[in-house]
Amino acid sequence: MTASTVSTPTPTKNGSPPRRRPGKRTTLLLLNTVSVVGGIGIWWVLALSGLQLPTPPEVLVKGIELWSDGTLMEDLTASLGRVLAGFLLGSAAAVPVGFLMGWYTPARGLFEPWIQFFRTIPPLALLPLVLVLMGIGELPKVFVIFLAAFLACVISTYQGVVSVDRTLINAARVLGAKDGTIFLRVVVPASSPFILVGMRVGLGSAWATLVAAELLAAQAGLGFRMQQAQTYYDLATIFVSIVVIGILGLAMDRLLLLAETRLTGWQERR
Amino acid sequence: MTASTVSTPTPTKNGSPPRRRPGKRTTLLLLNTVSVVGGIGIWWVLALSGLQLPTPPEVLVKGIELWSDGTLMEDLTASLGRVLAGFLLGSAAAVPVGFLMGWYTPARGLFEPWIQFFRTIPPLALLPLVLVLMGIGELPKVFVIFLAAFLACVISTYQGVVSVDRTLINAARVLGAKDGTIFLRVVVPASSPFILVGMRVGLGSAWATLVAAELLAAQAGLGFRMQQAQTYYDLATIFVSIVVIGILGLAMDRLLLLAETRLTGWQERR
Amino acid sequence: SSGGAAGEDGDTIEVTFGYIPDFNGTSLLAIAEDQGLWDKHGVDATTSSFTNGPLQIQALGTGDLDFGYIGPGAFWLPASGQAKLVAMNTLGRADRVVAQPGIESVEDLAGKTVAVPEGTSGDMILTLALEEAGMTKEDVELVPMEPPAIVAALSSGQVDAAGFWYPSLATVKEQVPDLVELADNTDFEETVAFPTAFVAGNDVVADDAEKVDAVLKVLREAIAYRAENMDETIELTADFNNLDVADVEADAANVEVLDLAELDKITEDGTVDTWLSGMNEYFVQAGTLDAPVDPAEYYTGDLFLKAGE
Amino acid sequence: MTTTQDTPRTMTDTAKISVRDTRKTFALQDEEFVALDGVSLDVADNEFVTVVGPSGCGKSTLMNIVAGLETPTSGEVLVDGKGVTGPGPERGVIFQQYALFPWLTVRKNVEFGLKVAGLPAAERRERAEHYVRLVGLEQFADALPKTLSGGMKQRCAIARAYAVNPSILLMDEPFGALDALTRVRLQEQLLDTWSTEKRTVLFITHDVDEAVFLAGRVVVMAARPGRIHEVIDVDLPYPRTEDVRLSPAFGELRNRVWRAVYHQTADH
Amino acid sequence: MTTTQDTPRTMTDTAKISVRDTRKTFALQDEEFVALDGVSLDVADNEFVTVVGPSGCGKSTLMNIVAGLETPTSGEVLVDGKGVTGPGPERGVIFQQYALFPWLTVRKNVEFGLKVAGLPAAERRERAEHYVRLVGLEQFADALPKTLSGGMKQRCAIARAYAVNPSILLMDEPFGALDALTRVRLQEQLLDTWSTEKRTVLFITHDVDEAVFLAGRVVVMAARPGRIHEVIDVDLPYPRTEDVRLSPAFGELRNRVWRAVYHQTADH
Ligand SMILES: Nc1ncnc2c1ncn2[C@@H]1O[C@H](COP(=O)(O)OP(=O)(O)OP(=O)(O)O)[C@@H](O)[C@H]1O
Ligand SMILES: Nc1ncnc2c1ncn2[C@@H]1O[C@H](COP(=O)(O)OP(=O)(O)OP(=O)(O)O)[C@@H](O)[C@H]1O
Ligand SMILES: [Mg+2]
Ligand SMILES: [Mg+2]
Repeated sequence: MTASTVSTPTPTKNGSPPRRRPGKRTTLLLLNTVSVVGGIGIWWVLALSGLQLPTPPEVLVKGIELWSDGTLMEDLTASLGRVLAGFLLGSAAAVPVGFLMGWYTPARGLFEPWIQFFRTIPPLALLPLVLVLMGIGELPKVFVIFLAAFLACVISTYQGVVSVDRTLINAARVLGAKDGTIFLRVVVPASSPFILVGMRVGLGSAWATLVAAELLAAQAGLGFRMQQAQTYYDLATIFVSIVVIGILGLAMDRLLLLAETRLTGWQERR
Repeated sequence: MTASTVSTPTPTKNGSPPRRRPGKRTTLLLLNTVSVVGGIGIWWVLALSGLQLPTPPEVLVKGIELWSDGTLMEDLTASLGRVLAGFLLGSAAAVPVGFLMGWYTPARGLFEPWIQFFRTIPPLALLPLVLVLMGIGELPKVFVIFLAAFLACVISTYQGVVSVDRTLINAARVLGAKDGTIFLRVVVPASSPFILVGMRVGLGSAWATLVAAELLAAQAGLGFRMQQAQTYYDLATIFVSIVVIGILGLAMDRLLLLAETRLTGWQERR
Repeated sequence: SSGGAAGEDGDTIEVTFGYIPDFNGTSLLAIAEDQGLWDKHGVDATTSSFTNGPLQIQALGTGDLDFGYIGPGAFWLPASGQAKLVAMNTLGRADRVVAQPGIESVEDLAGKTVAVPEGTSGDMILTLALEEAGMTKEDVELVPMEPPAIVAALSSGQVDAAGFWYPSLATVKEQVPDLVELADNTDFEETVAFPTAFVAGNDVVADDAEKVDAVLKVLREAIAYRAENMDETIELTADFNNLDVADVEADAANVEVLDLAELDKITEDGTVDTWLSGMNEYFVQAGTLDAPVDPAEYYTGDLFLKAGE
Repeated sequence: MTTTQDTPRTMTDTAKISVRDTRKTFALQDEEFVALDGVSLDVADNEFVTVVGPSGCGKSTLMNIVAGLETPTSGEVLVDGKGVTGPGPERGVIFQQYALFPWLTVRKNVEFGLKVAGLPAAERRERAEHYVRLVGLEQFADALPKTLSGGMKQRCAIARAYAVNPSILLMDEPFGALDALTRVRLQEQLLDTWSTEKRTVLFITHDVDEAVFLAGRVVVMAARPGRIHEVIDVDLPYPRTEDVRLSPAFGELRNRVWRAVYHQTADH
Repeated sequence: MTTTQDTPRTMTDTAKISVRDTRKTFALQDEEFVALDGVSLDVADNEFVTVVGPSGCGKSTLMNIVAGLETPTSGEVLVDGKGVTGPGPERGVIFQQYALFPWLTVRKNVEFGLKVAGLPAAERRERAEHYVRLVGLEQFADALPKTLSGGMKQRCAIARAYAVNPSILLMDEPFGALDALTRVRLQEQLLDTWSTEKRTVLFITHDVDEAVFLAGRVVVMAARPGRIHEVIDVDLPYPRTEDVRLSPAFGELRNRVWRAVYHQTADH
């Protein structure tokens, strides 16, 4: 091509600095806080109004107690490791499987019935089978969590793959891209909103399955502690576990959201 | 405007009938069948190879037995009612809540922490709380299922709402549409792929939570039966429940997919 | 609760009754229904199935249930004031400490993996057996598990031993015929019994004497019937729970059914209190109970006897 | 023919659309990008104004601000003397990129605004029918957007905007994807409606011929930063016929606009 | 200048692109819609062919078939004598609706094809830089597509297609959203590259002037059903300068093409 180029406006550096909206983030955080404080308030009122619930201070005291004798730390490490491993493996497996299902009819025909089937099976019902096949070590626990995360994520990824705008795929194909490249460089980014939904839902499932997983011969873990506390009707300990699980889940979800903002910032949206 | 119109090609009816591809559907069904038969085969082999599993014929016999004495029908009706009620209410609630969260920062700030929090709480852990608040009737059972479906669906809807192409919303606004209309006529259809992912995942969660729900003083139900059979280690009955739950879940999922094909046929996709 | 005049003069007493769908938990309810005992004493009973004792105790606390059934593992709950024991039921004979072939004694369990369903009678018998051998749970590799998981784990050799019970053990024996039984309930007859019992909410016992009396009358008549008609009882129970007669029979085989006279006698002569004290000691040791409690505070034996007058 | 004055500020109170000293910036990486700087423009009632300018000079941005879809960084926009706070059905918009609802058929797309306005179904259908025929899509009334060609999509968007009968039409390169004949026909129709139904039109185009042919005034924009470079009155009689197009006055105006657009730096 | 024969079948073996008796139908509700019927066209190596025709006559469909993105219902398409079974990087395509990757910056969009081809990063960057500058987007190299104006998006799509240096360029109204000056510059650049680098170009436009100015042959399509109505040889010398544009021969050809497009029924 010739060297002559077409003129276009240049970004102009100008006196006044860009006016950033001060506060969607701050507002959100503020509202979050209000909401959490309000929720704790409701809990407190319920507890005081004669329902059989421990009050927030009771739970706090119990939590400190469990923390100072090291139990909480031990449980937390054990559970976090299981959930992280299961969740990461599950999500990592879901993306290619979702792609295969969305892209190749045979894969879809073969996988889909079983994915659907296992999604409806309560994790509790799987325990004996998993135990027989994998023993009582860490493997079956991570597997149960893996399965929960995988199953939640794969549906979403599949939908993302089939929803990718055909023109983008065509654009990649005419630039010489083959299926593998299209998958990595077009389908994955284009369906990242779906994949991230899947991961967020999968993360929730992973945590929610923790108790079931730790029914399987665990020595420590938040779910194990909760189960044990349930047998002994120790509501304060149950609440400590619930709150810790909730906080960890929330924190991991925030990390995912952060990733999302970075990964889907290209979207034109509200 | 004047009456003069612009010419455009007319659809031409032509000799040869449209060539429809004979078989994506048939192929899929065939592959589904192959996959299911293969899966049952693996189960059979596992059962015969000394694992403590009942063989498919044993389960079939048990199923027929339970069917002919009316137990299966009773369980099925009870569970289906609970799951349907919980799932439909959950999905129905998730769509407007997801919209509010996607559209209005205050709603998002207030709801999000709790939605995230409850998503990570195992349904098993909620039972004591639900029992305290709602007793032991049908209400708490449906509520636990409702919660599972709602929480799975709301994240997806929220993501759908924030992912809606801004130009479509602008198009509706310049045609005079206000928020309510935009929600119903633009956001819902535009995010229907996300909503349907949410509903499919929610449906899975609803069924998977059934056992937990029916731990609460149920007299009948597939989850209850499974639990009871566990007391006697009656594997055949457990498998009957699992298979029936799987089949029902699969059937409901197919219905959703059918709805999806009708609702998102406008998408340009593979 | 729906007060009204008790007994035969027309008004009915509404009762909600929780149970666990096994022989111990259900047999009396099945008899009461079949023999029309509820109607006879003017009670309109609604029964609800539960999977464990603690959940029933919680429902008693919220008023959703009036009565419930618990096994020995949950006796610390009434002891800690959460409910009242209103009637003894049966004595468990089903609990065992079992081990894989090759393990000869409880002492051999040192360092082995031992599965246990926490807070159950299986847990109790394991603890007692270890204690008798001069060991504690620290000496073994203890793995808490759900009952179905234990069946799978024992059968497939994933664990070396377990504190567990029949009839589930029968399933394991099909896979591992020479499973070794290291201890059973009778080994501890002198110190600790494994009774099952019926419980009632604290409020019910305090405020609704009529209701308690009517229900106890029903239970007493059912107890009498059960002791004399075991075969029918097994059938009724199977029918009530939609179970195989053979399953229930196997279940009942490991139960020591007490007749009414015997129950009255052991209540009167303090045998029950001795059992309960023995169990309290165990619970205190296990850490579930803070301090021993006087059985009289939560076992209302007087009401049980009074209902028979 | 509409006569407009050179100093827009004096006619503000009678202006249908009044853009006052409007500035719009976007954050671009760590810089600030000035898309519009000090733009002032008054459009009288029933005036036909076209906007031309190089690619990326801020035409669409200006239109979005008038439509109420973007908020100016500073300055204000009045429509009928009232400050614009958001879009409204009295300002019909045809977007540069069609923005059809992909889940609705052509007919349903055209009916959308009518449904929002609460028209009864029969009337809605009739009106939609009329406008679908007007843009030559009657054979495709029940087709989904994904099955339409580029030009057909654009025509559907035009019909949708026309159908709500707005008093102001904001059109962003509405005929850009049309072949010449279709384009000429739609130009004629637009002028026809404009003169009979008294509309105010702000029309963006990159075709200088079209700009002169349609307009009472041509606004020439310049880039870096986006601003109004020159406003050229078109003193040609309406109705604009082929004769007008071939007249020397037309040719001269066209050249004047062309020069204004493409030799801006030389003019400065 | 390229000479082509009137009977394409005889030159099939030397043709770069050979479309043979191609038919394409779409299912439209319960009817069958014939988008292309019996289309045959041979394009020689290094030929510049433009395609004009009314909106919806099947221009984009034809291009998609040549690109390998749609399968013809019957007939076949050969490129370099081999049947087309899918797209390939030797056939560069510029889509009517840009189809930029929204998650990639302008630079990354342009680099996409180079990355696929496995070029080392440094070379990729250099080439992308060159083409981004060519279309005047160097200031926006790191901007995302959503922040570009319509014309800038189109230019980015052009740069992306040019960057892989395909031997065949299939261009669907590539300059449709550009202002006149930018358009003229890009036309000149295109002709320049075409003549120096020996490319084969199939170029769809709705601008008759552009069709004649660029082409060695103009293919005029007709609708109902979509088909080739007439193929007009443009016997004008290259390089095409302003002089050529103002020559009487040009005017005459333009009128001939115009008539062919818009008075098809009369001609029949
Ligand atoms: N959301 C945005 N973020 C950042 N920059 C933007 C955004 N929208 C527009 N711009 C910039 O503002 C400038 C003007 O854009 P605009 O769309 O108004 O141009 P235009 O005159 O309509 O051009 P064209 O004729 O090519 O459509 C462009 O340089 C564009 O990059
Ligand atoms: N996927 C499809 N399903 C049904 N009909 C289609 C499809 N794609 C195109 N068509 C129809 O085929 C015809 C030709 O479309 P095409 O896009 O090739 O037109 P075109 O000549 O490029 O028009 P324009 O100049 O408006 O872009 C149109 O009538 C269109 O409705
Ligand atoms: Mg623009
Ligand atoms: Mg086209």
